Amino acid sequence: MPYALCFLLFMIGLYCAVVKKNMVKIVIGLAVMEYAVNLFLIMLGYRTGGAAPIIDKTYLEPGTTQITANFINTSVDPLPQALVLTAIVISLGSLALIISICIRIYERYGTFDITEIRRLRG
Amino acid sequence: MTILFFILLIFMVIAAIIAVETKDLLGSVICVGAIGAGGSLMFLFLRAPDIAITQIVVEVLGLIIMIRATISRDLTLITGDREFFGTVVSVVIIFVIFMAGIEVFGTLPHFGSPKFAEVPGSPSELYIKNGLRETGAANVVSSVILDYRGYDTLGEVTVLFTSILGATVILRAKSRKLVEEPDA
Amino acid sequence: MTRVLPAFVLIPLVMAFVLPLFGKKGKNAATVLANLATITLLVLAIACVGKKGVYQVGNWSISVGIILVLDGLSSLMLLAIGVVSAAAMLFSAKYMEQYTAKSKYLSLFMLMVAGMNGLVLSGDLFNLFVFLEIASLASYALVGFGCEHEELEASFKYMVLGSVASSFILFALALVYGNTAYLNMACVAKAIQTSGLNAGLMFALALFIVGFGLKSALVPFHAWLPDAHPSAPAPISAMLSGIIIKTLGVYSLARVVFNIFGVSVQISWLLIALGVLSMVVGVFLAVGQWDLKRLLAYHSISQMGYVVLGIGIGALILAQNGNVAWASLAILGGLFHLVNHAVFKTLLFLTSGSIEMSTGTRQIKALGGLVEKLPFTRAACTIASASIAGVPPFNGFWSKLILVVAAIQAGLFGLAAVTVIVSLVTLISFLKVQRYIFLGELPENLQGIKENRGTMLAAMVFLACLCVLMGLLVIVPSLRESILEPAVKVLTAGPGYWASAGIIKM
Amino acid sequence: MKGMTIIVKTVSSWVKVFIFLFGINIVLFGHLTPGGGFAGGVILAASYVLLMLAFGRQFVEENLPLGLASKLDCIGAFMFALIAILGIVFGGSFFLNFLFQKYLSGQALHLVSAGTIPLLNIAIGIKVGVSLFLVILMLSISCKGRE
Repeated sequence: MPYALCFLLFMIGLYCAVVKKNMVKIVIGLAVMEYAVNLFLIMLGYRTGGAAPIIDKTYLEPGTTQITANFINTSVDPLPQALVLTAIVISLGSLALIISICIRIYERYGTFDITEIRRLRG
Repeated sequence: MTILFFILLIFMVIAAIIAVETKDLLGSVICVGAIGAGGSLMFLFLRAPDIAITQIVVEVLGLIIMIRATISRDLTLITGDREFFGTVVSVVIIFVIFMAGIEVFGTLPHFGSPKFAEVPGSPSELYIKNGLRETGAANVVSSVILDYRGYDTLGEVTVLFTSILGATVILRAKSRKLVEEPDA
Repeated sequence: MTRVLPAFVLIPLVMAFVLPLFGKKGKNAATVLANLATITLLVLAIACVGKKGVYQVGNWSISVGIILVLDGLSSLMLLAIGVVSAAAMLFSAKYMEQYTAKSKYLSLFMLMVAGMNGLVLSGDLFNLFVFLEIASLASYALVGFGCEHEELEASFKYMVLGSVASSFILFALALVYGNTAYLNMACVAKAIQTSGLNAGLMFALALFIVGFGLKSALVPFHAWLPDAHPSAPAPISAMLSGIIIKTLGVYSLARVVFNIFGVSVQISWLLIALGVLSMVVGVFLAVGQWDLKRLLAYHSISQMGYVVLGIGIGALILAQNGNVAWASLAILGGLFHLVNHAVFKTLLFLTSGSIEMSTGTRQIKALGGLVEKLPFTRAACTIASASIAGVPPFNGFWSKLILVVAAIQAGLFGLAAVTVIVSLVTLISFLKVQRYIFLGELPENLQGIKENRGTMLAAMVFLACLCVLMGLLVIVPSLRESILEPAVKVLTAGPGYWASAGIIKM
Repeated sequence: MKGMTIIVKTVSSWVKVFIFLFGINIVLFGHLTPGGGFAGGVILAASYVLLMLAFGRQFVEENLPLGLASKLDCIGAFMFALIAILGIVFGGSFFLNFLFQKYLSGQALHLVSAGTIPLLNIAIGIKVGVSLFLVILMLSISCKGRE
């Protein structure tokens, strides 16, 4: 069920990107889609009552660098977290690029309305 | 705990709906900030503190970037959708995808019991077991992004580099040389 | 040989990081360096032909770390990327003098090459996504490089659809991870083979097909291509049409469908339907165009249809457990057409750039009689047009012939007929181009134009020679066995490929 | 853009030091505690963005000129790639954590541990900080500079 809510968020983003005609709204839609995907990935790795995948002294056998079984059995999945870290930075990069394109289009056309920006016909 | 996730998720969905449907562009951008903040809290409760920190700081900078785009512009209210027929078709398609997607989540393991725990020898399990011994980093996420999967991170640095270079190129003042002009 | 694999990514990446430091003064040095880099990559790609290997990044074992895989298919793609990028870079040395910020252009170009090389070598799903994003972001920025109205608009449209596609791919990837707990392609394929396809994985496959379909502009998803490709500077149009849509779209699609999920009858018919739709719609939209680059862009859609059709027919035969030799023939046709299209479409876009630079326009009706003024461009354009229309003995003829034969062998006579008809319409469309641009009367305002010689011409001659000679790739058995057949074998091996290549144990 | 009132300027000139130090802390301890190069880099960028909002664009450009910033951007990315390449030179494999495997194995939970990971974190911190600062500067130039 939490997955479904996450998917709903994804679909709201898709709806916004496909249907709206204000360019900033389209960008917002894309951003919402990316949030949803990131959240979904992290949720896939969650363990009920789990621990963050960061080792501190309490998770080490005393005096050694051996990890306790407790940590191995409760830690949440670190791999999706690494992926999401990458995905967040990628989405920030594409946000910067698309916003600069928007600003430039605004400079040229004086509007954010994509139905008025129509020199090209697909 | 689960009830907290539901509250946060519903908060995010409501913020998303407001962000999509509100007429005020600045308000809409601020609602995106609300989604991001909700997401960050969610990451924190999902035991991903690295992501929570990154998400909140990236959110702040992303908001500054987006507000830069909208503020001091002539905020004529551009509301409404594209032509009616296209809207209806897209809504129907999105609804169909949504209904198909809902069915799909039954195949995933239940929320709170990740798949990697069921698969013996899965990479995540090995990261947790051997991360400290093989890389020396106490933060397992750090050892994954910078050692086991460092190549991905090289790609990620490159993505950021590409987008910044792209933004510089797009925002440059003059794009074509005039014929007479000497090398500028 | 596997030791050089990181060089395919590192050379362009390091170049990309270093080139912006040259700035305005060192522009010429930067151009020379960039050309050297692309030529080095081409040489490396030629050296890698017929080799196989796995490179474990950081010496981590296969499922834990990331692996780079060199096999027949990726070495074929590396070769195509090498040829197209070397030619386009040579061409841009002169052509890009019209624009400012050349060193940044070179850097973005190298990033695009790095993204594509990394993508074809990657043996890990998430890594594939990261490199796909590098190549996509670089191409979004390059489409808008001119910063004029149309260019920015096309760039915006391209970027929105591209970002939606990327989100789809990432979501599909998350579903795959959630169902298998692996990201490595080999391990995912193994996990799927043991557990079978469930509804979640089918949905992920559908999302992958939509995502990669958007990236490769197959027909229901083609809206961005006719805007984006003509708006870019000519060498970038050549890169986009020549290789980007193939690497980001068709290569990834084939890799995911064949080697990870395995083919099924429904998926094969879906691929065939996408291919036929693209072929027919693309070519009929192209016939009515009077803007040269737009016409070429629509033909790209149509020709990509051929590639997907070939792969789809192969998948159908494989899924029905038919004769593997026939399936191989169909896939061979598709892949061979992919390489051919990379060469002749690059050449066509470069000639269009040459015409535009000489005359200042790309409207077909405003041109005419250029045969005396631009003799070499005309010759190159004629060769490329003959290739794309499937006139023997140029390369396009051979791949289309193989596709028709494969369709007939599979019993799909209707498809064979459609292939031939689309090819005829393509011929008509390019006869129009020849007639209006090079024959007829020279307009008054174009009396004083000159042809651009030098590096631009060298790039065109190089590609024109390839167009003539590439038929040898299927005719000479030793060349066929070393270049095309290993690539076909990778796809026909299906999800069991990873085990048969010794990458993982079953 | 001349900047804001004296109150904002005074407060932000104090606060920026703490934000900057916090960013450095996050970068350096990325391999032990939550955080790392990305989060820390973004915080470093945020301290400069705060200065830019409070004092105006010219002030920031005097401290960190645009040309230098774009060079640092390239250098940060290049450093990251270089550390990866050093893995080939010293250990024979791309992205090998050669420092850890040769010199530092057995160290755990110390600042100097984990081999190349802290170095990579620093490289990413520089790269991310500078490039995000750069993009906001570029956007504000294009917003304000051409009116």
